[in-house]
Order: sequence, then C-alpha cells, then structure tokens
Amino acid sequence: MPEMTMVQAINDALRISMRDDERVVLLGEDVGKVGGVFRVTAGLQDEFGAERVIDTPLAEGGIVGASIGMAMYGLRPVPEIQFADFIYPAFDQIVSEAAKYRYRSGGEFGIPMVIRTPFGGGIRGGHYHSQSPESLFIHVAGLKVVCPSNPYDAKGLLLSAIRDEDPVLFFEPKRVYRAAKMDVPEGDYAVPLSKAKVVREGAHVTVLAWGAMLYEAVAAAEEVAPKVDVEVIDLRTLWPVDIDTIVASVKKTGRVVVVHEAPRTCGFGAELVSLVCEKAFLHLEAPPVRVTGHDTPFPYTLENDYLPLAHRIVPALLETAAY
Amino acid sequence: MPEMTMVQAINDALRISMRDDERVVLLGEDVGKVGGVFRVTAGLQDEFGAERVIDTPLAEGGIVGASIGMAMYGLRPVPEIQFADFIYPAFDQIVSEAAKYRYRSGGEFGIPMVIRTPFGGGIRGGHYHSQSPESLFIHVAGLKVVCPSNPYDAKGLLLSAIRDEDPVLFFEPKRVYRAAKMDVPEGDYAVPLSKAKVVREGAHVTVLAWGAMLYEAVAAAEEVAPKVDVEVIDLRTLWPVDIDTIVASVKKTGRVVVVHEAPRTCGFGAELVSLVCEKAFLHLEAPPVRVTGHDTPFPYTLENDYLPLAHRIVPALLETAAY
Amino acid sequence: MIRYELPPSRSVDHTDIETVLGPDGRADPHLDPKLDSALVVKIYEAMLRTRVLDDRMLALQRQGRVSFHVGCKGEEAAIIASAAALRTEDWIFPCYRELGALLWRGFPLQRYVDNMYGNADDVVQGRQMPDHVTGKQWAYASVSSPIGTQIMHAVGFGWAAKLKRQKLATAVYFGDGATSTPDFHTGLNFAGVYKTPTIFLCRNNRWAISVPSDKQTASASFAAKGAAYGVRSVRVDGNDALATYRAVREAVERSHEGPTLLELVTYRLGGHSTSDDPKAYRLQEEVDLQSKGDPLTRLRRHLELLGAWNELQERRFVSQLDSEIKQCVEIAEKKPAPELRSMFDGVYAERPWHLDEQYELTKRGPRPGKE
Amino acid sequence: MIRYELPPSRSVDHTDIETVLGPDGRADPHLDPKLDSALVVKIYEAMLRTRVLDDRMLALQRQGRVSFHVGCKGEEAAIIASAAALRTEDWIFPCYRELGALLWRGFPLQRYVDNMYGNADDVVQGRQMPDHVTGKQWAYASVSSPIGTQIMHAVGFGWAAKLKRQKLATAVYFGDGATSTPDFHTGLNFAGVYKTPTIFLCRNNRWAISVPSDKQTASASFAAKGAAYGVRSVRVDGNDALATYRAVREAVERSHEGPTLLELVTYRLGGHSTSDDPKAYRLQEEVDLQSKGDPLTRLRRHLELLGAWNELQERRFVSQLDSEIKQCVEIAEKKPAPELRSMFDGVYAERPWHLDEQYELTKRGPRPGKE
Ligand SMILES: Cc1ncc(C[n+]2csc(CCOP(=O)(O)OP(=O)(O)O)c2C)c(N)n1
Ligand SMILES: Cc1ncc(C[n+]2csc(CCOP(=O)(O)OP(=O)(O)O)c2C)c(N)n1
Ligand SMILES: [Mg+2]
Ligand SMILES: [Mg+2]
Repeated sequence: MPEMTMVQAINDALRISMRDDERVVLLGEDVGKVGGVFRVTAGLQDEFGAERVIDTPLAEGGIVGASIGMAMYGLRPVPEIQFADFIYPAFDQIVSEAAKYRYRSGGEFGIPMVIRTPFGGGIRGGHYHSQSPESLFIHVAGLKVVCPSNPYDAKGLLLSAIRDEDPVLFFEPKRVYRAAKMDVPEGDYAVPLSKAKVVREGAHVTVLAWGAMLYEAVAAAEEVAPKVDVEVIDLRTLWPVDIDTIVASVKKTGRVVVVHEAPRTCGFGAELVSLVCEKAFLHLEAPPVRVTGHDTPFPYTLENDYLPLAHRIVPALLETAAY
Repeated sequence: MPEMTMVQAINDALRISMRDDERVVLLGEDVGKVGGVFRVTAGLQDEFGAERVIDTPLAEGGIVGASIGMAMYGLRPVPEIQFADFIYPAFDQIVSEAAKYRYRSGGEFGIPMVIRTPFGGGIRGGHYHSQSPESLFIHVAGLKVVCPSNPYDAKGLLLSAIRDEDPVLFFEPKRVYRAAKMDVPEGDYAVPLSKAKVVREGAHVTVLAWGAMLYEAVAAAEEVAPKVDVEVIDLRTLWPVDIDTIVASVKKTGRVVVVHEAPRTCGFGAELVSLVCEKAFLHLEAPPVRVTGHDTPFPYTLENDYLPLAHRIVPALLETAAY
Repeated sequence: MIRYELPPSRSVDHTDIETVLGPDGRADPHLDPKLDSALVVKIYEAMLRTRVLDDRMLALQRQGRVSFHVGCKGEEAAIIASAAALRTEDWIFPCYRELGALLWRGFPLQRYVDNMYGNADDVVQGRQMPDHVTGKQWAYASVSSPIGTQIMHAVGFGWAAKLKRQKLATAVYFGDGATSTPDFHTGLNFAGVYKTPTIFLCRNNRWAISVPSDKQTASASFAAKGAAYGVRSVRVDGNDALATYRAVREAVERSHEGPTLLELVTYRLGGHSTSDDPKAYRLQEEVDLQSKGDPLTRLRRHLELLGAWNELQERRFVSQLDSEIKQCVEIAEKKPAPELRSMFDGVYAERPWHLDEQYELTKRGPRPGKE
Repeated sequence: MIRYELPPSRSVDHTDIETVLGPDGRADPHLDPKLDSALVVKIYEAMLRTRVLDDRMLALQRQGRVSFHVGCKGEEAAIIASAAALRTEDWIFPCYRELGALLWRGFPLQRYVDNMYGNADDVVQGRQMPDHVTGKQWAYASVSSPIGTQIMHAVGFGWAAKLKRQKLATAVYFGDGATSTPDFHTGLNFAGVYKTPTIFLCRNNRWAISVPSDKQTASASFAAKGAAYGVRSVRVDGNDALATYRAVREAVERSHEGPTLLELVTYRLGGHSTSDDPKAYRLQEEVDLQSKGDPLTRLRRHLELLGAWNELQERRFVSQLDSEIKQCVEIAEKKPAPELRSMFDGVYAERPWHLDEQYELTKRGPRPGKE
C-alpha cells in the first residue's frame, strides 16, 4: 500500500472519481494549470484537460453558482474554494440555492456537488487563512458537512461525498495536509458518510473532535492516560452526525469534552452538547465541556493561544474526570 | 403616552436618532420614496431628504459595504436589508469586514452601524420571506445581535443600538410589526443592550425566548399555569446575551426550555443550552429542552407546523416540569 | 428600423432599440421575422391567457383565497415571444414573472393553480409561496425569490451542456434590478470567458419595486453592460412580440458561438406583486402613457391587419379560459394540504435521523389549530 | 501619444493606452504633467525604496525570520505615482500590495517592520498576517485579505464625505482579478449612480496568482468596464510614473463630478507572494520581456536625461536604506509578542463578559510551549 499525505490522498480520490465518472468536473481559482495553491489538484488538468479541471475567474459565488447549474444538468461538480475564509461570497448560492433546491423543487432537481475547501488554523494564516466556519453550514438544512482527519479517511470520504446525491461541504484541515503520511489503499474504496470512528477507546471521558484537533485530543488523552482513560471519537462527518456512536460512548463514560477550532459561541460544540444533554442526560456525571477557539477573529502571533491545543484539553479532561 | 405598533415605534426611533444626530443616515432598497416595503421608514425621506434616506440599487453587499465606508468616515449608517432572507449577499461584508474591522485595525477604526432587517415566519412567506438566521451572526465574533419583541423595546433598543460603537444586527419580528399596539413614550429613551427582561415570573421552569415566539411562550405558560409555574425571559439582546439573568433564573427553577423559530441544529438554542449546562449544571433537574423550527427550509402551507407555537411549547413545559 | 419612443422621464436610453411592429400594427419589412401567422396567433393567445390569468389571480388574492400573486401585466411580449423563439431543447431559468413561458411549453393549468394554493398536488408540495413553481419536464428550472441567483445556474447548465457537446441554449430571465446583483456580474463574466450558450434576457420593466431603472445604474442602457464582459448585446423593444422573437431567435442561433445579452425594454403596468401599491411611488400619468404601448394591443393590431384575429375570437378565447380557470380553482380549493411528512422529506435524497425524529415528534402532535 | 507595446500573448488590449514616458526616457511634451524634478526624484526614491524593501523582506522570509511577504515588484509606478498624485485629504483604500503608498505618506519604517513581525508594537497587535497594516493617521484604511471588499468601503467613505460637503476623494487599489468580484460590480455601480468622488485604481498586473488576465474576463480591457456603470475610465501605462501621475491627478481634479476608473497596465514581476512559485504557470521569457518595461528603469532613464539622478545617488540611497532596514529589523526582532490580553481586547469597543471569561481562563494557563 502506498504512503500518502492527505494532499496526495485527496488528489488520488479526485483522480479516481474522474476516471470512473465522466460527469465529475473540478473548478475553482488556480486549480487547473498550477494544481491549486496547496497542489491538491496537481496533475489533474494534464490528465483530464482544461474542460474538466477549470481555472475560473475570481468569484466564489460564480464557482458555486455555476456548479449548481452543472449539477442540474447532470454533472458532478467538485468546486474548490481556495480557503474556507473566502467562502462567504458564495454563501448566498450555497444557503439560498444549493441547500434548498431539492426541497423547493419538490424533488425535481437534486444538487450533487462537493465543495472542497481547506480550513483551520495553525499555519500562521491570521484572520483570513485560518477560519473554521463549519457550524454556519451545519445550521443550514439541506447541506452535509464532512471533515476528514487523516489521508485514509480523506480519500474514502471524498469518494463517498462525490457519489452522494446532495450538496456536501468538504472541509480539509490544511494543518494536516502534509503533516503525516499514512498507508492508503490504491484504487477505489468508500468511507461512508455519517459514520464516526472511535479512534481511542476509553472508559472515563468521551472526547468529540475532528480535523486537525483530533491529534490534539489524542495527544491530550495520552498525556492524562495514567490518570484518566479517555475515549476519543473522530466525527468525520459533522452533519448529519453519527449520533449513535456519540450517545453510546457518552452513556458509557458519562463525561464529554468537545474540541473545535471555531469560535466557541454557536460553534458545533454547542449543538453536540445539546444533543448529548437531550439523549443522555441521566448518564451525565459532569457538565459537558467545550474546549474551543475563542470568540475573536483568528489571530496571527498568538494563534497557539487561540487554538484548543493539547495544553488546553488536558486540564479540561482532568477537571471533567474529577467533577 | 401614544399607542404605537412596532412599525411606528421603530419609525419613531429612527426619526429621533436622525433629529438628534446629523450622522445618522438610512439606506436600503425601497426605504426612501415608498418608506420601505413594511413602511417602517415612511415619511423619513420627506423630513430628512434623499441624501439621508437613500434608495439604493439592488445589492445587499453594496448596502452594507457602503455603510462600512460611511461608518469609517464618521457617519452612523442604519442600512436596511428588506428581508433577513436576503442578507446572504451581504454576508461577506458583514462577516469578513464589519465584524473584524475594529480588531484587525488595532482599534483604529470602529464600525458603528445598525443593520435593520425584518425576520421570522408567520406571514405565509415560504422559504424566502420567513427565515431567522440570527445564530449565523451570533457565531461571528465582533457582531452584536438584538431582537425586540414589542414596540416599547423596539424603540428603546434601536436608540441604544444606533448609539453603540459596534456593528449591530437588529432583527425585527415582522409577525409582530402590526400585531399589537402598546404605550410607547414620546421622545428619547434607552433600553440598554445586553439586558434581558423577565416578562413573567415563575418558579418551576424557565423559558428563554425572543421576538415573535415570546408571545407563544407566554401563551403556553398561561395555559399550563394551573399546573406549572413558568418564568418567561425575553432575551431582547441575543449577543452578548444577559447571562446573569438566565443563570439566576435557571438556578431558581432548575429547568429550562428554549424556544426559537430558526432551525434547531446549531441554532442559538444550542448555545443557550450549553451555557446553562456550563454555568448551572448542578442546579438542573431536567435536561434543557429546545422547541424550535425544524431542520428544513421554511415551508409555506404548513408553516404552523413548522413554527414552535404554543401548542408545541405546552407539552415541552409539562414534560420538563414532570421530569 | 423604427424608433419606438420611450417617455423621457424615466428613460435610461441612449442607445438604439430594435423594433419591428410600428404603431400602426405594420411590421418593418426589413426586420419582420416573417413568422407563420398561426404561430403569431398562438403567441398572442398565450399572451392574452397570461393577462387574463393575472387578472383572475389578483382577484382571488383580493378575496383572500390565495395569499399572494406576482404577475407580468405589460411584459407579456417580452416573456412569451422570447419563450416562443426558444427550441424545445433549450432550458429556461426563470425569475418569478415568467409563468407565461412555462404555460407556453405546456405546463398544465391545474398544476399551476395547485401551486397557487400550495395544496397536496402542488408540484413543490406547498413548500414555497404561490407562483414559485418548477417544471423539469418542460425544461424549466425552479423559481426562487432571491433576485439574480438563477443567472449563474443558467450559465453553469449551458456550460455543462457545452462540455458534453450537447447543442442547447439556456435562457435566463431577470429584471432591471437584478443587473445590480453579484450574480449578474459573475454570470455575464463567466459566460463571456467560457463562451457559454446562454441568453440573458433582461426584462427592463423600468422598476425594481419602487426604484426606477435610472436609479439602478448610470449606464447608458442595460444592454450597454454586455461590453464589460465581451458579451454581444442587443437592445430590443420588449413590448414588440415580433422584435423580441426575432432577437431571441438570433441569439439562439448564435448560442453555439457564445452568449447574448438582450435588454427587453418593457414596462410593469401592474404593482410589483399583490403586496405592492405602486401609487405610493409612481404617477398614474406614467402608467397611462405606458399603457399605450401595451404589448397585447400592439400585437392584436398587427393580427387584425393580417385578418388573423378579431373581437369574437378574443371574447370566445377569454370566456373559455375563464371557465377553465374557474374549474381549476374549484378543484384546487377542494384538495387537502400536503401531508405532514412532506415537510420533512426532500431536504436530502434520504431523510436522516434528525428529521425522522422531528417528523415523529411533530406527528405525535398536538398539531396547530386553524389560525 | 506613444503606444507602449504589450506582448500580445497575454494581452487583453483592444483599446488605447495612455503613455507619457517613451522608451528613450523622454516625456511626450503634450502629455507631460511637468512635475517639479524634485518631486519626480522623490517618486523615484519611493519606488526604489519599495523595491529594496521587497527584496529584503523576501530574504527575511527565506531565512524563516518573517513568515510571509507580499510585494509589488514591477508595480512601483502604478502604486507610488498614483499615491503621489493624491492630495493629503484624499483617502487610500488599499489592497495588499500598496505598502509603498503608505510609506509615501510618511508611515514610519519601524512601524512597518513591527507589523512584519507581529510584535507587541505592531499597530494591529499581531492580529493579522504580515503586510496587513492600518494607518488612519495617514488616511490609509485597513488591509485585509479578501479580494475586493475594500472597494465598497472607498465608495461609502467618499459618498459620506460628499453628503457632508467635504471635498475629498477616495482612491481604492485592487487587482485585475478583483474585477471579477461582487464588490467591483457593486462599487462601480453605486459610484456611478451616486457620483461618489471615488478613484478606482485597477492594477492590471496581468496575473491573479496563476490566472492570466485574459482568462479573468472577455472584456476588451479592464477600463472598458467603466461604461457598464456610466463611469469615466482611462487606460494608462501603469509602468510609466508620469502617465500614472497625470491620470490620477486628473481623476482627483474631477472627483467632485464623480468617479473615475483607471486601468493601470503593469506587470507582476515577482511571485504572487512568498507562498507562490510562478514557474509553475508562466514562462521565464514572459517575465524577461516584461522586465524590459521595469518602471524603475524607465523613470530612472528619464531622471538621468534630466540630470537629476545618477548611479552614485542610487548606491548611496540603497545603502542608507539598507542600514535603516537592518536597524528596524534588529529592533523588531527584540520586541516581545503582544500581550495575551490583546487577543481578547478590541473585538468590541468594550470587552463583554464572555471574552472576560475566555481571557481569564487562558491567562490562568497552561500556555502553549514554543512550537
Ligand atoms: C437578493 C434580494 N434582495 C431583495 C429582494 C426583494 N425584492 C423582490 S423583487 C425586488 C425588485 C426586483 O426588481 P427587478 O429585478 O427589476 O425585477 P422585476 O420585479 O421588476 O421584474 C426586490 C428588491 C429579493 N427578492 N432578493
Ligand atoms: C475573496 C477571495 N478569494 C480568493 C482569494 C485568494 N487570493 C488571494 S490573492 C488572489 C488573486 C488576486 O489577483 P488580483 O486581484 O489580480 O491582485 P494581484 O494579487 O494580482 O495584485 C486570490 C485568488 C482571496 N484573497 N479572496
Ligand atoms: Mg424591474
Ligand atoms: Mg493581478
């Protein structure tokens, strides 16, 4: 099995999809000739031509809006938004159109489309190359939201997302892009949407995490391991979330910590806390805890004070366990 | 004291602000000559002229973007977005610019601006004349979010918001616009931001609500009154929320129900539930409950099945109280 | 080329306008598309049908039987003659006023009226406001309220067809106000760069609710905007069915070369919608003046000259249509509301767990009383 | 008017371009703005200063001492001569390449270098990436990364000044790529309708990262886009400091009548930023060819002809600047990071309860180790 970085694994998934299905097209700023600013689409224009790997003008609303039209025609567009921080000019097309099109057309038109976008901090990107806007999209009915944490899942989830019938936001943790290599099977395989993965079993506290913060959660779990036995769940699909896996774990541990980079207030952590309360209240032995980014724009110099890194997760685990 | 509808009270607040402060200008689609599609700005162009009450081209991003520039100059713009459902073309200017401008400029520029927008359902508006997108803005650091439920508060809160130094989203519940009249003082007064109001005292369950749903919460409280003694809190300012009033009430009652029109998942209810858990967990005698809009686009024919009206709040109150 | 004079007050015209039908009902022999007179009659009937329907829906709204209606009074030529010039394989991406184009393609009247009532048989299952239909079978996309968003879809759809070497054009309708939106800009720009087979139909009806078109832009005309994108553009008398047909036909024929922007100069004779009272912002004199250019009158005069239409036909057509409408309304009013589950279905291809839960809980009740 | 020939490969030119400086360094006598030679020297020095600074920042980035830099190599005339033509009361709304315009206005070098390091003395307190400064005192708005957003601010600011009867213009810089954004469209449109005193400075440096300007639009030129908004526009040789000065000065003088769009045709000689390697998408030949039009060389030739600049002066200027930069860097590197509280302050005018809590919790620690 070849070793791949996440960048390579995503590239591989795109290549496989495009070979397998003539309907798959990629479009975005700088995705073609140069293969994306993170080189995720490198080599694909050479193989599939400029008609299927398209460099667009600088307009995110145009990229997504055109993709909607393409999906209506019957293609499977995979638009890229260069950084999640620049997704807002496309917000109207995503929220008002892509998310509602199936429903409001009485099911006449679905919009199968995967919006890929690098997100998250830790690369000294400051305000506009670091954001984690996932909860904005989770709030909007009609969208699916996926976030892989490793190369294997990235490839398998992307293959599933491209074959899904609904619009998917696919958030790629850029801090992980080249951080590590991993065995990734050649060829086609699927990691199903809406299935979480228990990456570390434990009895005392459940940690819910995704993307780059998963590693911080695991590191924190290892650090407290002598004292506290932590279960870490990689959600992988944020919405619709795998509620069964979460609830089963929390019923076992009675304690839950949610970790995310996005600002705390109205982040996805709030939803997870609410779901846990609704479905496992009597099993809770401590209040659910959120370890998150702060309610500020994403800072540059102090980004390691902003991010919910292991040093901030550890005390949360200890306190929760001791509650 | 004159009786006013909410439309009249908001109109009055705008008039007072504009008389009082030369820097206040209004701009938006159809706000000038015709006085807004809900007539909230009626008569203001006649009094203040077309330079201060401005009909703009059809571009929400332009309305908000120009307002940011005006605020930087030193004006106090009060842009109107005709329906909250059409705020998304302005999302980038609000989220990427207005919200971050003070912070990212090291405090050199603040953006005092109040974005007024009618929101919410109950007027047979279907997908695009009914939405309640408040949680999207609450998630974004740097914004304040206000939502009055009655004419008195609407006037006092708007006067405060216009005098605030930061960008405020001012959500006006259009179902309440002309639904009722109320004594509203003539002249200037303030309802402070970030102060909730206990509109009905009670001992058994706390209900958190705002805007049009407040009336449903109160109606439900009355209905269960023989059995359950419900405290109803009108949040008035959603963010930064009046945490002290909430926590004090929940510590007293031990039970909490949040009601909102917006879709459930990642709505503001999720944040309120999380805050209550974090700050009053040991006082909770039942899991916090959310009674909300569904995770679907806003429907037309069945809107009364969609909205969290009294008929859906009542069973939640009874179940919570009996938990 | 006969110049059709627009009243100067609201005019943003500084460029020529393509007109075929003269005030006397005669077609300019050089520009006459020379359509079969049966086709012209069919176009006229469709225009008349839309006019009558608008009137009856307005009445139903005033009686409180439907909650809302948005019509196209005065814009019938711009809408129907353009749709008539399209080929069956060409797709329509509508704004909210182009019902006439959908009916032209054969959408059944009952289906429309069911949508007005949002009943169980409504194609969109009562999920959207009245007049927000969909007609995939008729190559007609979904109507939504946000202004301009459909423009990018038309571009993307046509672009996809081009990539797949399928010969079709996409025609997208939008108003003068919509030219100020991001989607107009992006749509024209992408279409220009990728030479998509898109026909941009800007219905310049001179008003965006209360905002007159000369406050919408300082451009000499809406057609003039095409140059900013390298997109061919033509300014057409949109109250002239023949000129509209001719210009759209040409755009269709040239669609394999790339896009065309057509400014169809017309006038919104009615209110913006049933929610609007235009007396608050425009003078009756303006409306009266514009009524003289009524596209129905102009085309009817032409047909009468040709001996292809007369008062008797008109009356017979209207009365037959009226009974058809009446019947559809009666049927629609008897139909039940959509079932509760329709509210929770169709958000995704398959209903996920959280919507199952929300459905079950809502079904358990209590359900709301009639308000 | 001398036509400055742009290489045809990437050219979107189908319109004339205004040029003053000929290839021999002589100014066209009809178009020469006839500036005081001391001023021209000052402009040249500022251009040179920016060029040197870019080079030194690039080196610091390669050494890992700063994390990022975005420079303006090749665009110095477009940026500095335009800024020089503005009056002190005119406001600048920058994109991210216009540091030279800010330094021209007197922004201290130390202040800039502190920003590059995001240290405690950084005007934006280390909150943004390097090169994202603010200079209110110098009538210079905040740099942000999203493309195009500043355009609307410039329009709104100028509009506000006009409402208040204050005579000033706003100048907004953006690239060729930015013309595809919603804000370009909306900004030009609002400016046209409300005749705001706005000068739109489109630096057409022929590339938007890897996308060449002829893939950005099918318009004959970027200047041609002005007509879509009724906005006066001029296409200028942006590598010609005198032509740029002249065109901007004229726009300033006419700003009370309304806006002007200037397309400053130039070329990005360097990478998009330190994160970019242009070899992946453009030929070295193109860069070599364009280097011949280097705006510094062209202006220097002119100054040498006038006897106002020579090699010795050049060397002296550079070496003095170098020691100034070196000193600033030494100082900046010694300064501490911003205090923790700076991360929680300034989100609002007053810090609310939830940020108090988050600050207190973070302060209590543990704090992160150095990574
Ligand atoms: C994005 C957006 N903003 C505002 C509105 C409210 N609105 C509905 S129709 C309309 C005017 C549209 O004018 P125009 O494009 O000329 O079309 P017309 O109605 O004249 O056919 C406005 C402002 C909307 N539907 N969408
Ligand atoms: C809204 C948005 N989308 C994408 C980006 C990523 N990006 C940064 S610079 C750039 C190209 C800008 O090109 P241009 O406007 O020509 O300016 P130049 O860099 O050439 O000066 C892109 C796509 C961004 N910053 N903002
Ligand atoms: Mg119109
Ligand atoms: Mg450029």
